[in-house]
Amino acid sequence: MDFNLSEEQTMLQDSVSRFIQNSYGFEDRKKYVAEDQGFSAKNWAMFAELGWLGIPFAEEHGGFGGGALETMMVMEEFGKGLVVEPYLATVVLGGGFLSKGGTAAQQEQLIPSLIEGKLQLAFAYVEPQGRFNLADLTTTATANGDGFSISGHKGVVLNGPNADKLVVTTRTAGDQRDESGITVFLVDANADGVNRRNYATIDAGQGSEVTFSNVQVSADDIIGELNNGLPLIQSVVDDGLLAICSEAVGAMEVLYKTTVEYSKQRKQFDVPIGSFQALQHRMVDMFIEHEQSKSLMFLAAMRLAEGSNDAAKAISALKVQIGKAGRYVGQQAVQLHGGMGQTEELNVGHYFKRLTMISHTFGNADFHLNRFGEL
Amino acid sequence: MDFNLSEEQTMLQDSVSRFIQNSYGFEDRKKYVAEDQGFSAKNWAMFAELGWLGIPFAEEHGGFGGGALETMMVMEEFGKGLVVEPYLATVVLGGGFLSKGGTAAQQEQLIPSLIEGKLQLAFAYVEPQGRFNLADLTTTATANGDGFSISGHKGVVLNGPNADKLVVTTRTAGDQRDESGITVFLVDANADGVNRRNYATIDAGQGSEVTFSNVQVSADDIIGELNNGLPLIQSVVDDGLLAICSEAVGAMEVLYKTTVEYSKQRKQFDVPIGSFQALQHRMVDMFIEHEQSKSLMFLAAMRLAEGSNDAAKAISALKVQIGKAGRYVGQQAVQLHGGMGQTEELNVGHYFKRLTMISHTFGNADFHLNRFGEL
Amino acid sequence: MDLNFSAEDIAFRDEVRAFLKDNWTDQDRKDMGNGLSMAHDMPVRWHRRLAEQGWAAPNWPLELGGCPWTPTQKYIFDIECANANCPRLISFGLNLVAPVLYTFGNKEQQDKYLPDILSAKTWWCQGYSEPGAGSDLAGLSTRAELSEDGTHYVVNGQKTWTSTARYADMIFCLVRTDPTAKIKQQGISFLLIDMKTPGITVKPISTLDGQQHVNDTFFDNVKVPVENRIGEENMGWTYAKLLLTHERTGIAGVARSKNRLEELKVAASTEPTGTGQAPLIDEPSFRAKVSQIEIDLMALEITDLRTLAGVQKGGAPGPESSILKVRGTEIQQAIAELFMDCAGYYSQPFVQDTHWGDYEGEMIGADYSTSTALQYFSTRPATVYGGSSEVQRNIISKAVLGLSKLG
Amino acid sequence: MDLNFSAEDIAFRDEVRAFLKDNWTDQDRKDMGNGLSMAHDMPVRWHRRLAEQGWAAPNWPLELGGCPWTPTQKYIFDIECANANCPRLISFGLNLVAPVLYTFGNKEQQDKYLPDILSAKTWWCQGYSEPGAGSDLAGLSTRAELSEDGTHYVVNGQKTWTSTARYADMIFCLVRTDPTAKIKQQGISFLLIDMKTPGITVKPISTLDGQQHVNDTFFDNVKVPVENRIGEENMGWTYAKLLLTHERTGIAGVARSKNRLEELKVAASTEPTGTGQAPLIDEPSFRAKVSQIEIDLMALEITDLRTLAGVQKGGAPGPESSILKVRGTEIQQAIAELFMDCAGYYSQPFVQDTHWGDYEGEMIGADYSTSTALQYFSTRPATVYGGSSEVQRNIISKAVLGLSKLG
Repeated sequence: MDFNLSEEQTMLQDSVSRFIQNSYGFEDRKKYVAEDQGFSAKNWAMFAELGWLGIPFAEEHGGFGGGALETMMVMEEFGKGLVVEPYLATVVLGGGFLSKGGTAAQQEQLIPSLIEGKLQLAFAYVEPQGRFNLADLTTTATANGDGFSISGHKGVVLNGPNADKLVVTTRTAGDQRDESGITVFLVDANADGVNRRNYATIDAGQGSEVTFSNVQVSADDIIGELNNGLPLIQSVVDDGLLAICSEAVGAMEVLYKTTVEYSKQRKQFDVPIGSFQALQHRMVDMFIEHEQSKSLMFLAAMRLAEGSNDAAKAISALKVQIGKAGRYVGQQAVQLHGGMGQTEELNVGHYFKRLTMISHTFGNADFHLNRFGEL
Repeated sequence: MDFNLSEEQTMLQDSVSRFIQNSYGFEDRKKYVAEDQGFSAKNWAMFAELGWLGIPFAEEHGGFGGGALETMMVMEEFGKGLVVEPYLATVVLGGGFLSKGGTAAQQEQLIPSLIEGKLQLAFAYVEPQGRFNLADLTTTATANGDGFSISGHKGVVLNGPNADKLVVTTRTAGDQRDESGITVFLVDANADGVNRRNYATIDAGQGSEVTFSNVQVSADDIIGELNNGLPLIQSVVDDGLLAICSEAVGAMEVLYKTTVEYSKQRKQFDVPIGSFQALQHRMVDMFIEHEQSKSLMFLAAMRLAEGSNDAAKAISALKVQIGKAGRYVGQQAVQLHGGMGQTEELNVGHYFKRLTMISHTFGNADFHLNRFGEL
Repeated sequence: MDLNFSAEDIAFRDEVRAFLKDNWTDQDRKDMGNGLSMAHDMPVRWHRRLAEQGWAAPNWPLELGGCPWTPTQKYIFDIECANANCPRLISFGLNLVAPVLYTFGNKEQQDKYLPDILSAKTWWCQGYSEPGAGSDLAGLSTRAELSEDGTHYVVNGQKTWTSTARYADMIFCLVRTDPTAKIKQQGISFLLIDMKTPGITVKPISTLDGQQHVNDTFFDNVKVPVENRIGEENMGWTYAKLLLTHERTGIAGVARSKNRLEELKVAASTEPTGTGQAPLIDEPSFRAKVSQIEIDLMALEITDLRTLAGVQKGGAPGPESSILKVRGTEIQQAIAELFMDCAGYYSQPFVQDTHWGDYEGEMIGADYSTSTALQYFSTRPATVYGGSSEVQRNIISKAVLGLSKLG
Repeated sequence: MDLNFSAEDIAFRDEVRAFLKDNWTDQDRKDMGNGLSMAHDMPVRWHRRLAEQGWAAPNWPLELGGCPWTPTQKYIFDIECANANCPRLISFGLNLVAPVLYTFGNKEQQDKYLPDILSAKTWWCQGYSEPGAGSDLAGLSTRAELSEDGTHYVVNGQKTWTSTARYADMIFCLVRTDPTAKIKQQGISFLLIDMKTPGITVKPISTLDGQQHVNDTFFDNVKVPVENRIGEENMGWTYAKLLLTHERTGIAGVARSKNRLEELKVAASTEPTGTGQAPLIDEPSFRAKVSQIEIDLMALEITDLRTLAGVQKGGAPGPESSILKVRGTEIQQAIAELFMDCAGYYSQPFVQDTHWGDYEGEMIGADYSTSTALQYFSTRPATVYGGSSEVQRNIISKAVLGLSKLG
């Protein structure tokens, strides 16, 4: 039993942490968000240079050979800075599909350019009717000569506007909600028949509604197994859950600490509001929720890293906790900042929005409470 | 729209309220509980004399002709004193069956002696396998010559030890959980084949496990309709729900007020603990929960009194609120009284226990939240 | 005890309904968009129609344009308007400065300002809060110095959270006229200031919901005629305070929350769950949350009516009416949150155009889902503004439970 | 990072398991009854067996009878004992007075008392709380005056909540020796008092669970030899306080709560719901509550391990370990409450006989249900005793978050 990081891990964490402290102040972030892509191209190039884009990839592809623990560490630090660069979409999700399910050809062709920062990916899996069921698919890929023809509508595709390629979940056999008969395709985002309607999301991220009209792909574009894509999808989504939950842990740390600091400075009725016991106890509960979240983050990351059968259960436990804690910490931080908490001028509201976004991504707390009970 | 009581109602409320104040102090109550029956025979006789035992009965039977509002008022006051006399079992439940479903003969024979305080009743409806489903019955009444033969096991029969007669729900036709095929019988508590195992309940009340082994009853002992007893049962149980919830409202009022008073007296760290804001806000929430409960009590009583179709929904809403509020107010009252709250020496714990008892009676908050959603 | 309305009240209700049917059309409702009552110019449009009918200011004294309604009738009017999804009127003129004017203002002031408030000709905003004075309103520091000749005040300082300041003709302010007063509630005066006076600058504040309804308002040597002071100098706190516990009608927002909850049920009954089975509304944990809010709201409605009954017997609502603010806003927030839950992923896109009723393009997700996040973010301030939940609990603690401040 | 135990630790765990298998039999488990670990003489029986093995006091210094275990091994030992449903040892001697003795006591005191504590020959109780000094322990007023000849103290006053006082041979007390001290934490001394000394009266207190584990203990001119004082006069608070943040192992009660939760799942999987369908454990709202507690407990377990890892690196656990007390007790209470929910109507009978493991008669309701109410009532004090949840939150607020007291 050991909560210590390896030397290599510590170095990585330090380097991400330094970056956030030096380059991700509130004003910096505003500039990044205002750039054309909705994030800083310069930052992305630096991530590439520092090797962060290669963290989860095998060393043979030029990667760092990291796993769940490294993803956890990076995302927790990113959460502290509310990093808007699409690390989740491109590296954790898109990259996850390539490294876990990609063919040798796909890996050789794409991973190096991803690591170099030249490839943007997005994961197109949400369907309007499917809610959080990854297997509820009306997007179809129909065999068509040597290849397949994809038609359907994918919603809220994060990083959709910037993606060069889309990882698309489709139904190739069976009924709408069957667990089998699902296939994952890699689709060129600019292919004929792909249409994107782009928009901002509540957390200043980038999303798209993507429609596919008879988009032609070849059998070589399949990631993972034909008709048996669900286990791969679930595995990548579990990695994604760890990533966003780690981000939430970082965000909550900033929120509770910021609130405590604010409460020491802000005076009302001639005393700092942090001297009021009712507020003190709420800040203590924010602190406790953060600590408990961090504990489950460690547990889930270690379970994933060791490939345990309990990993999925730990992941769902973590998501439930993040749902509950993120809501409490976010709402209280806004409330305790009073009028100022309601404005875009303080960072508090932005953390709150990011936590709100995370709470619905990959299934909300109710969904994962139910999944936890069934696992 | 009018929240005023009639003159007659005001007089009744004043008289019950005076009785509680004068005769139901903490030490008085201890003595009543210690009596053989677990309550004061003298009080019961006085209730008879004051006409309280006749409140829900028609004037032609010597009753007061009261309805839901009167029951509400009496029980709210009883709740303030934690009255242990079996008003619920004998008057509200047993009496409710007689007045709503009794034959003319049953009414003439029994109501006058009930009103005179000479008849004790108990409602035997719980079965170990049935949880809160009033229709889940394994106790059977089998036709047997002119009459019926009852066999089965009824659990947690309140006032069972003192009852002269039992109101028993039985299955006379259909399957175990059918809504039809249910018949209610009036059974002599000392009849052959009736066996009672008596015990105290957590709130210092009296209960029994009652077994029936081929107990012979006649068709004249049926209350309500043969094979169609469920609507009557549900109607009396709804009255019972209003009664225990009103009691809880009275109990919560005492608890929050007692806690506020205690917090003004009790000093720790050289100041009254009632000056700590974290405790103040919790006491405010106790107050709010009581007020909200009282509002739903009024609503449910008025809906019942006017015979509205919405009455059952209002009753379930009230029970949900009482479940939530009773738990919060009870637990906080105990907590804020510190060590003293944990003892039998203060009245606080006894109110807490009564609220705990009420929370499970006739279905807990989850059960009624579900019923509310379905109605 | 009886929850039913009297025959008179039912006749009144029918009259209101008939009026609403003719004057608040389906097109108006559509223009309101997804429950976004602050959208565009809808409140102004509605205020003018009510003013024509003589119903814009039911609470005012009869002779000034009020309505001869009982508290129950006022309540019925509120409910019917909410049921018809009418916008809330902007209250700064009608309900906030007007009572101060007709209670403490002189005849000249009343004649000058009240008619134009009633007819929606002039618009007012409120200058109470300051950066350093939020929950602790009396801690304000905007300074007003009387000129040597006694003809005007010179005002310097900053007000914040001034809603609609950019559209307002006038602002009513609490300002400090005696900085040496021993108790901070003393030494405050109540001034009416023309927003066009030189030296006033308004700077919008962006809030979480992406809107810019509130502003910072700066005063730089702003000259205010002394006749624009209400009542006596240094007595402004008393005037403002006395009105704070009045006019609580509708503070619980029960009728509006009920409407929203019904809309939520409709939305959730069309929302699939990915199981191929029942829609979201029939999913046990979601349904339980909806039922719980519905029950809380039933309770609050009766608590509201009990307060009303107290007022009807005479007198202003007591401090226990803080319950209405505390629970009313909690319920609004809970409904907004459930709407987010209902929309799931489609709560995440944030496209301002699609929020408004006049948007004609294709929606993202279901019609209702587009504004769920905006609504969620814009209900957050409800527990901060107008006396935060913490302050309301302090009020109940002190004034109802008799608990003293910290020791 | 790695949650797995080392090979050494696994070997240790197996050793503990083997010992438990031989020394804590199925009959012992049965005698414990429905999780009622305080029942009858079980803790004493268990203490003696552990003492024979040399495992009664793992935390003591080695030379006095402690175990050469790492913090992880101590943790493993606790878990295994909890999993085997062993009773908690009575801690007043072993874990509360002993550390004071071996840290601050003199050689004579150590030799006189420690061996008999270890072997379970003498029993101790704790005299800290008083009627006027609960959360504010330093507010105590039991008075000890030194006799003129300096040979003994005369003690007068009252201690309360003294658990097991009726069976105890000795009591350790905080008493006021200098009532004129300016700060109330000063002027307090630490005395060891023989319970057979004339002038001591013990009066049991009935608690909500119907038990009489705690007592009022009265001192009426009780003579205590001066050599029974620990350390210096007026320094008692320092001695007591220093130990309070130590010995937090097991404070979270994770292993026991996990066991209870598993028992709850078993109970709920036998409990019908009246629908004729799945048992209670599969009813969505009940299952959701169980899952939520399970998740809270998983989190607490890791928080516990993180604290342990901190201790392993050296040093006592910091004030953030108050989390363990706060959440641990909340979880215990939540489980007890769900047991009541599970039992439904059969949580209502309260028949003391049926609660204990040696009851041979017919049960009322299911076997588990009989003690659900007792358990529920007896978990209520968990958030009051041993530093209430409010005090724990004050500690975190001050010592971790750096928030000052009320202003």
